[in-house]
Amino acid sequence: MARVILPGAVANELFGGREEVEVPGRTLFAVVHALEVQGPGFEERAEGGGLAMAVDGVLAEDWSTPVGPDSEVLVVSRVAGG
Amino acid sequence: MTTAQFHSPASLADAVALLSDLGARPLAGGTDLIVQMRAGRAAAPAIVDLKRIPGLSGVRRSAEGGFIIGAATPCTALKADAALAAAWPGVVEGANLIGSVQVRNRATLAGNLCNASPAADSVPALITAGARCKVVGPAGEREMAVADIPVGPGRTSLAPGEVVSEIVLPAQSASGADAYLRLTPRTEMDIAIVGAGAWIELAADGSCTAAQVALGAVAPTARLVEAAGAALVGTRLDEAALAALSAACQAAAEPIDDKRGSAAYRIAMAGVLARRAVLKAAERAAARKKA
Amino acid sequence: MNAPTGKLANEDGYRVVGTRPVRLDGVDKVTGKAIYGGDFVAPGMLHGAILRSPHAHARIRSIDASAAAALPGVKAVVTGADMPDDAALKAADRTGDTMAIARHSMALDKALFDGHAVAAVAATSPEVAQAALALIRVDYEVLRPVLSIEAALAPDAPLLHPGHVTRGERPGKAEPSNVVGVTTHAKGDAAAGMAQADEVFEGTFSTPPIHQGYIEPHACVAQWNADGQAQIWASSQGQFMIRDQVGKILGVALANLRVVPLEIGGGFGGKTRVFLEPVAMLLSRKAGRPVRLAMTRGEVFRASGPAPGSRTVIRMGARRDGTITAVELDIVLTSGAFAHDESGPALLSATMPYTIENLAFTGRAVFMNMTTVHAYRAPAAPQAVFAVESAIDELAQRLGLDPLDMRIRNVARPGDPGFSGLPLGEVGFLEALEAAKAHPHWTAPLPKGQSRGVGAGAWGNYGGASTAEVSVADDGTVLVAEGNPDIGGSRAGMAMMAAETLGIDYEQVRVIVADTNSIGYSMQTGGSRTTFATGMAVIQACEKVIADMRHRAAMVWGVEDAEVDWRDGAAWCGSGENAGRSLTMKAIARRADQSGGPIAATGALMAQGYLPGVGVHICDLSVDEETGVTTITRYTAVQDVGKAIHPDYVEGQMQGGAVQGIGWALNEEYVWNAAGAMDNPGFLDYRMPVASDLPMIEPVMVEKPSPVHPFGVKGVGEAPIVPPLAAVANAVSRAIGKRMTHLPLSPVKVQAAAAEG
Amino acid sequence: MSRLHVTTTVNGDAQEFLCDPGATLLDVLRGPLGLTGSKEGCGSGDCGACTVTLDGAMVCSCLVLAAEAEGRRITTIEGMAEGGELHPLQQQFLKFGALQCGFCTPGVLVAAKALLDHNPDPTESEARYWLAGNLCRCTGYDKIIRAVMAAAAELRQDQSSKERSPA
Repeated sequence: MARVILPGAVANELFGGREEVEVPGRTLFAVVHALEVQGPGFEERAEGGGLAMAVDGVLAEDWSTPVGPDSEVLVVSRVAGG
Repeated sequence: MTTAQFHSPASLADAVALLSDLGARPLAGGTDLIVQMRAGRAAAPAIVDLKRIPGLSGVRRSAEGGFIIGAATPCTALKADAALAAAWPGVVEGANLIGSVQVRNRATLAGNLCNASPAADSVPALITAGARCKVVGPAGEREMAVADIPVGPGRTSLAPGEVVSEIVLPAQSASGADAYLRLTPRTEMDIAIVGAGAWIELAADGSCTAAQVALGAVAPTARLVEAAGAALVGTRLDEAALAALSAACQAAAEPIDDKRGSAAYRIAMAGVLARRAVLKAAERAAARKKA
Repeated sequence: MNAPTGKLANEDGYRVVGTRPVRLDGVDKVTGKAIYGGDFVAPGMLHGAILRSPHAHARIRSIDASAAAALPGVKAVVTGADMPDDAALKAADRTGDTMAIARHSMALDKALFDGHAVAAVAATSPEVAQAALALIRVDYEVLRPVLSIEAALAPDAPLLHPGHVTRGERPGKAEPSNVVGVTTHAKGDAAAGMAQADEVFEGTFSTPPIHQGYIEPHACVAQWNADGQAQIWASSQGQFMIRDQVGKILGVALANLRVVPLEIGGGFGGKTRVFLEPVAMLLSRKAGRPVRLAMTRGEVFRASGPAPGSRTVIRMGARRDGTITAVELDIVLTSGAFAHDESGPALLSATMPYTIENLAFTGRAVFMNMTTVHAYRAPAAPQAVFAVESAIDELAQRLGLDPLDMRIRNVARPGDPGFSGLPLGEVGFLEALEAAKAHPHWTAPLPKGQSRGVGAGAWGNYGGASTAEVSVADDGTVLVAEGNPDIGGSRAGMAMMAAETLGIDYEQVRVIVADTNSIGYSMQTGGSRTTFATGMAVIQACEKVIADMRHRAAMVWGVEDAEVDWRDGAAWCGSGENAGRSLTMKAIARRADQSGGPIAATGALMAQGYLPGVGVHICDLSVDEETGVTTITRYTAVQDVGKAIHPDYVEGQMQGGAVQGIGWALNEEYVWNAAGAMDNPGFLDYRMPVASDLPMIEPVMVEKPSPVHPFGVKGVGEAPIVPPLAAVANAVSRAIGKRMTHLPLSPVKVQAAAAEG
Repeated sequence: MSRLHVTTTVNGDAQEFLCDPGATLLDVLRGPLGLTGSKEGCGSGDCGACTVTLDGAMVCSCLVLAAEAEGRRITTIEGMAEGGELHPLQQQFLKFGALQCGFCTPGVLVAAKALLDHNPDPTESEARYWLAGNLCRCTGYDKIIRAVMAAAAELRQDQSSKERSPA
């Protein structure tokens, strides 16, 4: 089960305020799918580019990135510019 | 912008005839009129272009040694006239602060005057110069002081069908000079938050023999402040005299609050700018005395 | 899908990168041939016009456009009812952005800002279109407008969107309000950190909404045919962005929506969303003919996407040695009529150049009866950084420290934890601060009556999706097609990166910005991403072309590909009887058909590893304390640019961003009358800097290359607007001995402050 | 509303057009005459992007009525290069990177040429005040002024060499 750390706003809006969530998944695709089950709307936000994810401290745009059983997935809110 | 007719008469008489039907507007530079037409702030069913009337463009010397400026003369032409610029630097610099070079290649003194904006840059110096203007209309010609043309924001004392054909500046006195200053957030392309014109005449001993001070943008029209001029006459423009000048100007100012500045700020600046304009005019007058 | 490797054409440095060639689209632009949004004409084109609400807040009871529709020459009339309904827009995307953009482009049942579109017509001439607007009757029920942050937050404030619940609020706490969303960020223990401080500064700062000020008003032509296929010709920061947004709003399949990019007359973030295109499409479908819609300058001010106004309360504690122990920051940004919450980027950027142990940030955006705000060059960073850099300057003065030294003391270095907690990459914050300190301007004696201010500021930049296609013509010349509108010379940059990678001359490469049916997806031009991300895609495509040409040469020489080297635009044989021989691109391309067919390759990738840009600006100015007029006398802009591909256009970004910041600091602001109508919707009373207001802006490029980009590129477009607000305000504050906290620093404000003493 | 028939000269070519009495010169240049090089940035004479010359004087074409063009000589950006040869100002603007988006560039170039025709050796301040009527939001004006000064020097040099060896 990977440990997922969520930014405050996303935690409040989609995950009932829980800023840390445990989800199964051996790739980010699987983790995102699992997060969608617990927090509907997460997948659309992540796909839209509004959220980025780092696995064990390394930002990963590619969701095929492997996620280990005790990996930490940090969800970061992303900002597009002007 | 429903303008139905455009005329460019070849004589003043034709122009007056065309202007007498309701709603016809004279066009000289057009840099105020066309902006207002496009923005729907001015209805102009008929336009009468004055620029093809011979004699209305250009600067001529008057018999008394003054200057006659045709109503269709663009501001940049005033700067190009060396004699005028030397005699009345304040009038010329006021006219050449309007808008940009593009605007000043079109805008005219008569247009700036008749648009009757309280903040018109050329009017305070025209007033302190004692300028007069020739008005032509259905009832013939008459002469009047420039100061009497504007009566309120956007309103003049001209009767329907009347148009200003010339602006006449008197000869400059041997030891007199004028100046115009304005306060704007930008160095160009701006509208005066406060404007101040001054004409000063100095005696041989440097004391002030005559003075006229006028303010822009602090009342419904540009305004001569007699008390301000009077406070200088007979003095050597010392601190006390200048303080009295400032106080007189602040007292005469009845500005509004608007997007460009607060009333309080305009009152304060009326004093500051008038003082600076007087000193600049005095400096020029002193220089003329020596030259 | 891996990032390109990219090799130096030769080891001792670059041949093309770093030089200053003339841009490819230059001749068209200096001769007036370039086609911008309002210049394009389609056969049979009609002229559209939009009727806009004169009220800032009103219910639309009814619209009677029958007289307008009957006017000879009028070919189509649309209102909000012609737009898809709420359900369809909500289904398009749950974030609500599509609904917000659609309803901003055309009101449905409520006018929420002065200038809000309520109806539109298409006619055979602009004059007929204007006449038709005058015949449209709208029955408004005028409501009380909300015109300030205070009014929006007042308990009895009218709710602009009654159903809206604050996003990001803790569960159970969220109830209907004008607060669009709330974002928080905490690190360490702010209260404890504040207690350790020897000096604490507390202040409230504010900035008004201001506009990007692009000189080209929005304009487009749309053609929606009966078979459902559509074309849009428009100037924007991204033709793919237009396709996405219009496709979602109107439910058009993306392949049916070809968007052709015209030249763009400035955007600065303000053209990263659609305003006119959905309405022009609806008009075109009804009329069966192409329709041009363009905004007047007044419409741009009243109804496009200005930058949000802000109110920031900040507390900052520092020890005697200048170490900042804690920062508490609460920022409220205006969102305008619809949701556009920039509190996220505000918190992200606030203290980006620094590593500070204890932070407690809160950011909110509030609805207001004003046009919906949108991105403006490093969105929300200038507002937040204005407060932070002013606080640092104030503390430096109180602690008797050199303001640059104090900033250097707190600088964030590579490996420090960034905002997200992830370690920072090869950021150049320290290098930029040291370069500013070493610059002659910093130690030049100040002429009498002048004062000097400094400000720093960074922007995170971005990478993202880009596609580029490179093909080699028979004569060996190279064609690059990419998808990013060229606002500031990026075509030249792409050609230079292609030429450098291929080892050929810049003049042998031509670049076009392709329409959405001619090239793969590219995220729009914005976020300072284009030279970084699209550059990578161009380089990747060039590398594939090189591999292909090496293979073809290997076939000619009968050797393995690995035996063939690529250097100076040619293949070189490394072994066998042909060792030492070479084949130029021209020679290979001429016989392309005989070696497998046309030579072309596509680079498509998600550019990662982007690094933030940072600017440090030094501003000298004089203040006429009697009148409050400020005159900028000297200005130096230092910036870590990674590696400048085309230095002219990197310098241009630094100079343009600095001057936009100077305008923001000194004179630019939205002014409304009591009824909520904009009072200065024009370039006279919305005062942007003119040429005679400014000295030369000296650019100083610090080149700490990015290890991720083949040529070391970092984004440069947005960072330069972040420092100037504080640099100017710090200089004015020092000049009059009073901390100036409310922009703009107009003569009226500065004179009043100086008079208070 | 009867339309007016106007004959004028644009960039040396005789031109005729019909226009409404209230139409501006800018509307006609961009519409019937198809010269879209002059741009509308504001329509109120505050940005200079529509600058042309009218009988040799630079003006905002959005503040000139098309009917006023009767019998006058107009030059626009499209007339600045002679045949394929760019004017020194156009060349220096490209060399210095004195444009980014390029939307203000036509107006700035027409104004800069009018400056150098009027004053072949302007100071930086004179150039800045002359060009104050042309708003630019991308460049911060720095490279525009440097390009104008470089073109002025080049033109003065050409002029003096022409005087030394008249063709």
